Amino acid sequence: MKYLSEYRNPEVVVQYLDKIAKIATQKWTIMEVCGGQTHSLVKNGLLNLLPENVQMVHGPGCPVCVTPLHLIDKAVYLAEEKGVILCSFGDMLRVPGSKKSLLEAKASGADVRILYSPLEAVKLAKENPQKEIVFFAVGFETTAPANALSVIHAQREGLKNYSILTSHVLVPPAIEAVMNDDATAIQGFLAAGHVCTIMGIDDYYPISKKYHIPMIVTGFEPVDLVQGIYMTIRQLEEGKAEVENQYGRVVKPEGNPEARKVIETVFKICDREWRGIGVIPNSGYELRPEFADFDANIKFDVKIDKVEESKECIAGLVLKGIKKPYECSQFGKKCTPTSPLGAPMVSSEGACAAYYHFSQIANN
Amino acid sequence: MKYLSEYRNPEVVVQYLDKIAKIATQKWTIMEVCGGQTHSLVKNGLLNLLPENVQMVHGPGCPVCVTPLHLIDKAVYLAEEKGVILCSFGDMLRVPGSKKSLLEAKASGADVRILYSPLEAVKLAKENPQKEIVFFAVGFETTAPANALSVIHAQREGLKNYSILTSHVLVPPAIEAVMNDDATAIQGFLAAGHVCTIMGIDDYYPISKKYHIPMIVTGFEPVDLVQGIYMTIRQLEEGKAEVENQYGRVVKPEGNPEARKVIETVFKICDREWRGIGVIPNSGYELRPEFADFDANIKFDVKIDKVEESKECIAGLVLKGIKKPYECSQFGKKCTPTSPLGAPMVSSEGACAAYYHFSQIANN
Amino acid sequence: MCLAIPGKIISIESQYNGIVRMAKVLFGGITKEASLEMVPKAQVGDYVLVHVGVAISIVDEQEAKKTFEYLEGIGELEELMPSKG
Amino acid sequence: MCLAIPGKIISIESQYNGIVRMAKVLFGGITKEASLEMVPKAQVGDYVLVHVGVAISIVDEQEAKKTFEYLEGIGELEELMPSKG
Amino acid sequence: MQLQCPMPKVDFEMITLGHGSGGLLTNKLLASGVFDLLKNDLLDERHDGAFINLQGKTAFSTDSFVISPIFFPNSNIGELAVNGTVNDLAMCGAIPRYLSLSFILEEGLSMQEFWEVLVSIKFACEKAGVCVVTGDTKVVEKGKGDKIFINTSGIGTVHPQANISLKNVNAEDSLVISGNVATHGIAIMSVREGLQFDTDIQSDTQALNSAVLTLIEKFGNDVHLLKDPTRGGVAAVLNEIARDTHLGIDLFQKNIPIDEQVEGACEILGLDPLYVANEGIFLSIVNSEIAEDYVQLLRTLPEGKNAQIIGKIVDAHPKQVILQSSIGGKRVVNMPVGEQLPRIC
Amino acid sequence: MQLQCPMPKVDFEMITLGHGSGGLLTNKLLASGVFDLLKNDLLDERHDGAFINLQGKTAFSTDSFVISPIFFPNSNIGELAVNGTVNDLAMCGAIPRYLSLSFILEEGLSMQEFWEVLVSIKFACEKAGVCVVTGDTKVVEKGKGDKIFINTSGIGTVHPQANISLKNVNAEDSLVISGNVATHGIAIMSVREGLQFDTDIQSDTQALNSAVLTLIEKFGNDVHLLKDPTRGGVAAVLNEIARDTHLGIDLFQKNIPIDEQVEGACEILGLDPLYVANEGIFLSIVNSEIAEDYVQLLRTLPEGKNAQIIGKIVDAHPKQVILQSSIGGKRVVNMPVGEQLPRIC
Ligand code: SF4
Ligand code: SF4
Ligand SMILES: [Mg+2]
Ligand SMILES: [Mg+2]
Ligand SMILES: [Mg+2]
Ligand SMILES: [Mg+2]
Ligand SMILES: [Mg+2]
Ligand SMILES: [Mg+2]
Ligand SMILES: [Mg+2]
Ligand SMILES: [Mg+2]
Ligand SMILES: [Mg+2]
Ligand SMILES: [Mg+2]
Repeated sequence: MKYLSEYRNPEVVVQYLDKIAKIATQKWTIMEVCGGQTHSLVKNGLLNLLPENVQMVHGPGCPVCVTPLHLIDKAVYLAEEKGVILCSFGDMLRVPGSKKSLLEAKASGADVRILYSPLEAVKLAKENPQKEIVFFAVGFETTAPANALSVIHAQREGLKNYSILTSHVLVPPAIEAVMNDDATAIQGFLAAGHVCTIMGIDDYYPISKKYHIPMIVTGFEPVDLVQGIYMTIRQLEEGKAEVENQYGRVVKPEGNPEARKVIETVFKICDREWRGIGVIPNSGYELRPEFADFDANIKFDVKIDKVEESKECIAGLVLKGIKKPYECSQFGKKCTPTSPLGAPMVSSEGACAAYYHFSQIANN
Repeated sequence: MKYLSEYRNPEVVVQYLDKIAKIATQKWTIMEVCGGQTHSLVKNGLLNLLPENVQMVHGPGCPVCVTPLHLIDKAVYLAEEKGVILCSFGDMLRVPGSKKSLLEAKASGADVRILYSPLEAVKLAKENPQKEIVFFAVGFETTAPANALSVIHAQREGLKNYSILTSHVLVPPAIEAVMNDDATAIQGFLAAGHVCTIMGIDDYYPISKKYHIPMIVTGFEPVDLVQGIYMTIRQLEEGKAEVENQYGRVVKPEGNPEARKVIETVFKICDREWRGIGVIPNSGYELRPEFADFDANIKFDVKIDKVEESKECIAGLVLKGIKKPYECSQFGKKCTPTSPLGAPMVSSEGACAAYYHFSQIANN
Repeated sequence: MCLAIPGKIISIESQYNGIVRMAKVLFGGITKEASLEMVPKAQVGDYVLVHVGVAISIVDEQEAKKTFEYLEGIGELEELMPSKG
Repeated sequence: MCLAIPGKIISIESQYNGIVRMAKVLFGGITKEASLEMVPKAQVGDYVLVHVGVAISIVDEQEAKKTFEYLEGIGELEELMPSKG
Repeated sequence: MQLQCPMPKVDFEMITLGHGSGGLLTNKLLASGVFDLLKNDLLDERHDGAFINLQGKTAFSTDSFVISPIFFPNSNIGELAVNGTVNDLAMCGAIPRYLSLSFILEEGLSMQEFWEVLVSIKFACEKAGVCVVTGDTKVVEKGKGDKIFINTSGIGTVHPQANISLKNVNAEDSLVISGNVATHGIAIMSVREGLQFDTDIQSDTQALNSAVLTLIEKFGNDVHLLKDPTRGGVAAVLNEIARDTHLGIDLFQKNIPIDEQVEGACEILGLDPLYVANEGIFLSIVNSEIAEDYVQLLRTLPEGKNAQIIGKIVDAHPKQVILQSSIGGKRVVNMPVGEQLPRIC
Repeated sequence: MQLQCPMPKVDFEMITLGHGSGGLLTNKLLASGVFDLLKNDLLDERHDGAFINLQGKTAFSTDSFVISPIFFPNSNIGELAVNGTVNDLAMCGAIPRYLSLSFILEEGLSMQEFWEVLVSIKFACEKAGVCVVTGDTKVVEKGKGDKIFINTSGIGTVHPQANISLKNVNAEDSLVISGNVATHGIAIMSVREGLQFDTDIQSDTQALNSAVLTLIEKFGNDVHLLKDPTRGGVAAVLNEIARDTHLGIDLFQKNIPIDEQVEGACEILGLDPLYVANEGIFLSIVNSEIAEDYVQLLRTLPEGKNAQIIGKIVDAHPKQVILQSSIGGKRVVNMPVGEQLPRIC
């Protein structure tokens, strides 16, 4: 497939790896922010190919993982309401709430559907006028335009039975949260290419400057990742702390203005709780009051109690890159993908699950 | 079982049969009005035990069989409405409408339930407030109190989601219709014991007198039937035409006043179409205007076209006792219980089905 | 039409704040609920005829015997009509 | 996060009375629908990056080559830094 | 008896789609005790099939079980599924040996219920002397199944003295029933939604192979045909026999054994017991000369206490089953049309 | 091919509960052509089981098929159900001979659809050289099933030269795949509600017994293990082998054959092809000395055109499957947890 296969070329990867090994003179710790990058690194076995002194740390870049417990409980509650069809992306279904996951709610009879796109939820609402369709709208900036568009489509269709339960999170505040922790060891960032496709790269200049840290907007294929890592280390070796764009074929410096306009029309910035991290100010989107009719939070006034996370779970530290998953006392013991204790074990994007699934090789 | 076993005593049956043989000096043609009696006659093989000169003719006494096509179509239509649960007695489900039976509607996804009692339909309405429960209330006078009670219970419970689709038919007008046909050969009647349990026997005196015909209110067990037949023939042999009550253990001359009160509260007499016979004046019940809220005909204003019955079907002649089922050109050919052409082939009570199921022995 | 079966009332309870009497009725070893609204005088121990969940008559024990008495009576009658049979 | 895949637009049609452009996008032999509302300039033949049914970017062919050009450039650079490796 | 096999600790209470995915959850479900419970030397070593050694004439039978509710008085779908195929093999004159066991579970099924079914399967297998040697588990979405469907297929060794075939049925043969009719069907109806009634009628499901073996060893090829009158009841099975042999069958109503409670239930629901399903009885068509001895021996066995000669095969009225009613009348017992539905009429 | 067997005229368009009642409707359904269609000397003479003659080592396997939708590109549940059990027997080194066939139909199923499935079963049986010898049909209420579920159980004669067992798997053995991965699973997803996409990916379901027979006749007991990587895909099967043999498996990503369209679908849905279900391919673990010849022969067969050596068995990393990625990295290929769900992340 064009624009995919070329970026998986083993020879190019090996050449970049060679260059990395040549220029990395000391131990460097780099965080890839995005779960998709984590996934690609482990799936392609790249972690084992990097020189030992280049340490990748998996960031909080999995929107499924950082969705707080009580929001999942709320989604489960709505799914179990008579007449409600609750829809979401496949990865959201397995995440356990405080009592059960959406998949378990479905097994007990709730009408839960996996959709490829929020636009299909709007179609579903049109086809089922006697049902309430709730789309559990999770995601980073990348997914926000699609979720926002679904609301605009529903409004245009005059649908009264469509609403979204938002759990939108924003990347730059999370990066700042990571850097603000004194324990952090992060020296460079691979910024999330698809987030920047929407938002552009302007947000990163002040961060890079404030923390004096290189930030490379990076793609997701092996070649992208090794180039991004090379560019980061090169900056580090040269003592630089700049924003660079490895992923220019997709990311324009200004991002995607149409997409941002749609986001701004529908959403406004709000404080947001991140599972395992806590509330980060101005780190999420919620629906604007003009779209209150499409806000499942308002439409269904459900009181769900906040619930405590497992005490043994060190997800916060893992998500900030302070600890590796295998440093958690429960990793692979009480906490496994079939019975996750914390969010990062749930989605295959989650740092703990990624390690569990792909990186056990480290144990051999 | 007390009050059943005694009336199945073979010795008593044989003694009555003996007496019948002794007193029947010529050919006598007697109609048992009630399908339940037909069923019992054939199930117990009584028809073969009667002397040849005693001919039993099966009357129109199967409410399922006489329910007109367009009412079944209406029940099917309602069953296929979203949010409607259509309930009825088991025997009603197999009767074909002009396109399909309720059983076929159920197979295509309609919510159709078999209930033992209309009172359970009221319970269902209480348990399913978001559904509309429609009870397809067929029956003769015997079933009218139960169907009426269901409406009273629903009203008492304040239920807004319960209604009945009535197809109630009355026996005396049907008997008159049979007798008014010039072709009739009927010389005596076994009147339906359970109808009289409710209505008493007063209705029969004028009919007996008008047509100078013996009418014996008869029960359903073999001993009841042979006694009833004996009593009829004895009257015939003696030239009498009186109303007698063979079934005194259950039928009081005045009937059941409480039951009649309930019927009168809820229903009023109306003209009614009988499948295979046509409209008989004053031969049915419909809900009184005070109970319009519980009348499915009013609640769901469905226009169903009247449909023609099969031209080849001589159900009308069979139901009036003018022809025997096997005299029909389609009996056992195009018309069988798995694909009935006319109503009397449908229910196992129906005269044609009764013959098909139990009396093929006559062919040997 | 109208399948109705005699069964024995084994217990009675009130529903709808005492307005409606419901009975448990025993049919040869199985019990089923039936409304007694149509038979206000029915008591535990009585046999009632039940049709689609509603008792429609109390079976009269005296009358029940008559079918058999009638048969016995026929004999005499026939002796009075020696011309037949 | 944010699985997004480049595919080629093979046809475009209008929906909602022309307000919304929907494309059929080809991904290595399979086609799926995607909204073009976020990429108003996208034309048939363009490669777009699609995420959950919405095209979020047109892939830039010139920029796409840079990753490989960059690699070629590194060599020269290293020659400028002989102290390393 | 369930008490002897407490449910193992598992970290799920409910079957979900994942348990049928072939992955970790499927393995967890099976490892949770299914394999232990049904353990035997031959049980599928998690390969695609089991290896067995067979010699000579073999019987092979299959049935899917879809009963609702899955738990009913005295038994459940698990025991039924084992006995059903064991009995079909027994009706072939075979000694049942190996079963396959295939589940279609509806997501949402409680692990507790599944476990109870499994334990019943274990005990039913032990009682009948058969082993489950290969199996399969699928999970379907909620609303696309009905808790549990089970298929069992079975293999048995035909007894050397057995010669069971429609071809052996002759006029004058006697028709023997091993016990009361309609018991199972009515037990199920007593707990079915909309019809419930109070009763202590219990399903009579049981393995019949041991009784059949005893009879065949004694009477050999004087046993002409064996049939368990399950779906469609005695009426359906006899009609099939009459149709396929081109012979007639006379049935004597007064000999047909039926429990009083079952009869009462049939009365109020308007059902004919000849059309109601059975699970724990079988019909034998035997040489009339040995019929009395056959019934005598059958009555000494726990499965045959109420055995009766209920009819005979005749040349008259070919393809028809005719019942002599208790009062001496006759009627044709037809093939049932479809499901028997409770009547009001 | 359906054209060769037009549907017989029946007086019902739709399956109803009565068709599963064991009565007239059941008989009508079966007489409508089911028996004719699947006719063979051994087919259940409407007795409770079939009589077959078997000698020696026998394989016995069962599977229930619950696929939705029942018709999918290039095939349907009927063909799948035959091929599935035929293949499981083939994976035992057996020559498949007899099948049982058991339906659970949902009321409302159109007779037309049922007929098409039956015709596919007929042709699949003919192609694979097996006979349906016994069967069963149940009908469940609308909403308690999903159109058609099929169970097939199968009996096969183990080839005298075959010696297929986990116990024969050794370090250094080669792992051979017979064709492209993930084809069937993606073909199904392309027509599944909520995910539909346009493609001409077709299910690769096919009977593998003829190819296996050719290989076993040539390579005998150098063929150590055979497995068809159905549910859970290649990943699940290899993990089971690693777990049960206590050996490790190395997989070479660059050798794993996959169709370009299938790969594209996996990309957009975020699925790993190693975890996607297959129906028409099999894995062989063979003596490494014959591995090249094995693949050469396999490639000459229609079922094996894309055959590849994709891995080897190793002593290192016992119980683990490790993939060497195309770019030279390594990762553990775990047992899948549950159903693979499309990802956005
Ligand atoms: S391994 Fe589990 S318990 Fe430990 S940090 Fe990760 S999610 Fe939390
Ligand atoms: S046999 Fe059929 S066609 Fe003839 S009168 Fe009876 S119902 Fe009508
Ligand atoms: Mg819901
Ligand atoms: Mg409905
Ligand atoms: Mg297999
Ligand atoms: Mg069978
Ligand atoms: Mg069976
Ligand atoms: Mg299997
Ligand atoms: Mg059987
Ligand atoms: Mg199998
Ligand atoms: Mg299989
Ligand atoms: Mg069967």
